Amino acid sequence: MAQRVGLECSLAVSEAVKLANADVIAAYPITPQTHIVEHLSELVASGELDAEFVPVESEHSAMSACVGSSAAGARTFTSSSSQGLALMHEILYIASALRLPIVMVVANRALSGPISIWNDHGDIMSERDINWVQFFAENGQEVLDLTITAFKIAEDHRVTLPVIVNMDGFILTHVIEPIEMPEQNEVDAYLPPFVPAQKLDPAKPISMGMVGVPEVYTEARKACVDALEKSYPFIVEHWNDFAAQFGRHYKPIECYKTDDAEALFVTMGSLSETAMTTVDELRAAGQKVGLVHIRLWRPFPTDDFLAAIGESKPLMVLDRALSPGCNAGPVATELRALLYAKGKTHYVANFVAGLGGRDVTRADFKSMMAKTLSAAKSGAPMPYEMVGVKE
Amino acid sequence: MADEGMVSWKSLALGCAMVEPGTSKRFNTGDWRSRRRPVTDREKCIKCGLCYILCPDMAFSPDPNAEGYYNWDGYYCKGCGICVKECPKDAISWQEEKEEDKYGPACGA
Amino acid sequence: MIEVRFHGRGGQGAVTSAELMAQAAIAEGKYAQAFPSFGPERRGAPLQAFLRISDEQIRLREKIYEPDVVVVLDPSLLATGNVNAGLKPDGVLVVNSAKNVEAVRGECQFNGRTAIVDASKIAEEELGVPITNTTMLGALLKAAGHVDLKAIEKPLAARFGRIAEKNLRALKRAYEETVIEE
Amino acid sequence: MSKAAEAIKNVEKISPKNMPLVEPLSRGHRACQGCGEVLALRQVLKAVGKQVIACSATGCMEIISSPYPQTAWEVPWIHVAFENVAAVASGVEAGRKALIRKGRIQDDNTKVMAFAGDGATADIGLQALSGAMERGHDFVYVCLDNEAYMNTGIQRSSSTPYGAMTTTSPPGAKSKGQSTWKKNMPLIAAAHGIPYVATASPAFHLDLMNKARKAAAVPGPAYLHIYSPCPTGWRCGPDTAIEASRLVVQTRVFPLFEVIDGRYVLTRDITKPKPVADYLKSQRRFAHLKDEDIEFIQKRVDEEWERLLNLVKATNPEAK
Repeated sequence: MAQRVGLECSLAVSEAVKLANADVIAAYPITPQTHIVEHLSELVASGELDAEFVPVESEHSAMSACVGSSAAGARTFTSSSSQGLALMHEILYIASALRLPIVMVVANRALSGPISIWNDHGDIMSERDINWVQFFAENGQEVLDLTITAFKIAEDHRVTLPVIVNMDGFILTHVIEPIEMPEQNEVDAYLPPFVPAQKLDPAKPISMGMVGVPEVYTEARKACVDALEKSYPFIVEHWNDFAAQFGRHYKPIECYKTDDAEALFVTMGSLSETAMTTVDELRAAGQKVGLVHIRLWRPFPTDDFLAAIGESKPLMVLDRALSPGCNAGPVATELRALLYAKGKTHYVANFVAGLGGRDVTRADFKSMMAKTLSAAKSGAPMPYEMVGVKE
Repeated sequence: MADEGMVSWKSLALGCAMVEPGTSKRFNTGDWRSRRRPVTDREKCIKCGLCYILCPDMAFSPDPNAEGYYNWDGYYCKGCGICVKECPKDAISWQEEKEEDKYGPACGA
Repeated sequence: MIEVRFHGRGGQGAVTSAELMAQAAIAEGKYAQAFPSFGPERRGAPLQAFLRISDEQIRLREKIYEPDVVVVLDPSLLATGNVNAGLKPDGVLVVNSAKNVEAVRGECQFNGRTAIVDASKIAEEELGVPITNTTMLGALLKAAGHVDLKAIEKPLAARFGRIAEKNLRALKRAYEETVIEE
Repeated sequence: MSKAAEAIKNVEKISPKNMPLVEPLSRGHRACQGCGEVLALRQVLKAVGKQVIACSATGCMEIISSPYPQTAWEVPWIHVAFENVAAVASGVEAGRKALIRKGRIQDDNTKVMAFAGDGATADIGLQALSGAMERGHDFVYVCLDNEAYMNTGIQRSSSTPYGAMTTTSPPGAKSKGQSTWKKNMPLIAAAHGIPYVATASPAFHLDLMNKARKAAAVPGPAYLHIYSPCPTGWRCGPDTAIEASRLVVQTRVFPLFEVIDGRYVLTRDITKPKPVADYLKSQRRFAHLKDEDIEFIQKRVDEEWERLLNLVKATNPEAK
């Protein structure tokens, strides 16, 4: 029987890695990811998790060691944040190009400068094109569950790609909340041992990471993006299987009270919860709004998103990162491009909020929605707005 | 665009790996050699094996028919001349070669 | 839903207080959230911790701006002037202080419901250290009554192991000795 | 006897009579004519054989051995990036260690090896190497030192010797070429307290191959620093690699030694050294140096040799 416990969400990640029986963890500490790796080293030290914990000297080496370990055929996990993720940047592309099913939890944090240890999505938005499968978790339960599914999806031979589970730094990592902890035998039934599609083995020598001469580089990239684009049905399949076994159903795009909604919030990550409460409060006040929240960021679930937003409703898209010099935040830019390509005419208002740990409250959501509705009414395009900037 | 040497993306191994070892053996580096080739005078050869162990291109290999001697392979020899220079008995010397018989015994294919 | 804000100094265990209470509530089948104020503070600096407890799922990821309860772990923080910021008029201020209610109210300009206990003295006597986090939980339980006193025992044992007994004794004594002024 | 010395004792020595015929690095690679680096790589691999997993840093040896679809590797091989080969190797080692312990793969005595140039070792990859050595992974790290960034076009590295001309240390009115002394990587490796460190040169191929075998036999990190002439980058004829790698030892510019569990051992004593000028004058990268510069370098070489002898004395107190 699954047990309901009060647990810090970071520790829930570590417990998920233990339940997944990972073989190697290579990690370097960085706020706000630290509790994840601290607890993992405790689990290894106590013998509860039989794994090699490689305390590398940098994040660059963390991802490099993960590449080596995964290529050797070991189930491999790491976790990072912000500057650490940026330091990994170079190797992130190589991990997916080599098709290594590494799982990483990113405790999302702002990028310097100025240096900020607090939450936003600037770190992960800089890693949008690394060809990894990417999820955004909204609470501790989800981060535990998605981490377990991440191994299954990554290691599925029809996918064979690395996976990132994003969780908001501090807002999730340092929060204690109720979490259903699955039993080991339940997870074992869901997640079989890792069988690598290929590995470094003297009995069958292969060469990995060859020089991509101009005659092959384009084809190599094509094969890699194709794998990501085609991973969608398998992600859904594994999430459905998870639901069948554990009773918690995750979908690439989630809807909250959208059916009769006249305008929609679009969010990603833990603020989706605040947005839900905001929807409830606005509805109680007579305003029919709804929420579409994005759980699967890569590959982007275009059809699910289009189905979720319906026809012509104004969208209030929340970005938690800047795309300087562009006319919108990264999520809004992408959604606008998608809508244009599909001939849709939804009004898209874009707000950049919650940078570097700035709290985003229900009051903020309400104000953003009010601005969206009035701008949509006028029909005039609205430049993106940085919420709460002190003039 | 010419598509010589190109393969379909669908036929690439996972992660663009090369699952067959040592495929470079098919690659002809003999045509890097210009005008001349090293030739061993087996009368002078003392079977020390330096030509074998000091060749960066593995162009020398043990002669299966004459123990202690080494065969030269024009398919790989790039013509650096280390063997000529390092042979302690000056048993290896340069010999002019024509384009048509450049590759010698092509045992690499 | 009840929202609690803890004020303490780095090292005094305000975060632990919030965590233990959340765990107790969760163990009772309730929903709860405990989180620190995510600052760069180090030992000694004033800091806050937050706690939400509810019978329904909590879907909020914002700080607590209008708490129902404020818990002050260190009497010297009263004078900083912001411990009762946003505290609901019908809320309760739970204070570690050796002073009487008039003196406490005078220090922080709050005239609502006030619960006072000399937690420093209890902690010193029961634990041998002036760390008031578990002691103040006794006062909080008495003042707010949102979680059963028994529910705190298990999380306390899990956190403190051998010294859980002593902490529970301090907590229970604070529960008894807390004086509530309406 | 120390652990490393114990492990080394049982190594089967290579002599001209039992030269291994195995070629884990295949023919048909694309190294320059007369490349001393690929020769050093070949000799190392011949010595350790095929029970290895090889990891390469970006650089000449990686480029020339793996242009798709031609791999020169007969053993499992991985290349990831420039600065991280030691980290990649430590991951491979940790992964296999976990899998062996959990009974998922057999312990087949596979040695994990990392290969990198001097730039990837002494400059951009030094941190990753230091980390991997400090953590004590069971692997052999081989630095193939051709004394500059040859792959990108002969730019100076911290391993470029004083006075050498490179494309980023050109001699001129205000420059003598490289203005700093060569970074002493073997001593940096030894300072980590790892069980085995050695220097080698392909002109002394038996010494090199036996050191490679010892490095592979030692449990824990082993570091091999191999002098690897680059005739192209050093502006020399394609047949000069062996001559250079002999002279560099005979002039005491590149001493051959081992550090076994902290004990320094001179593996080739040079009692009658040739003048450093003989070495410098054989390479056009030093052609601009004047007599006084050569004298300056000679003095430094003498001092470094003394320092090494002192290290040998200091770490072998029982010897006379």
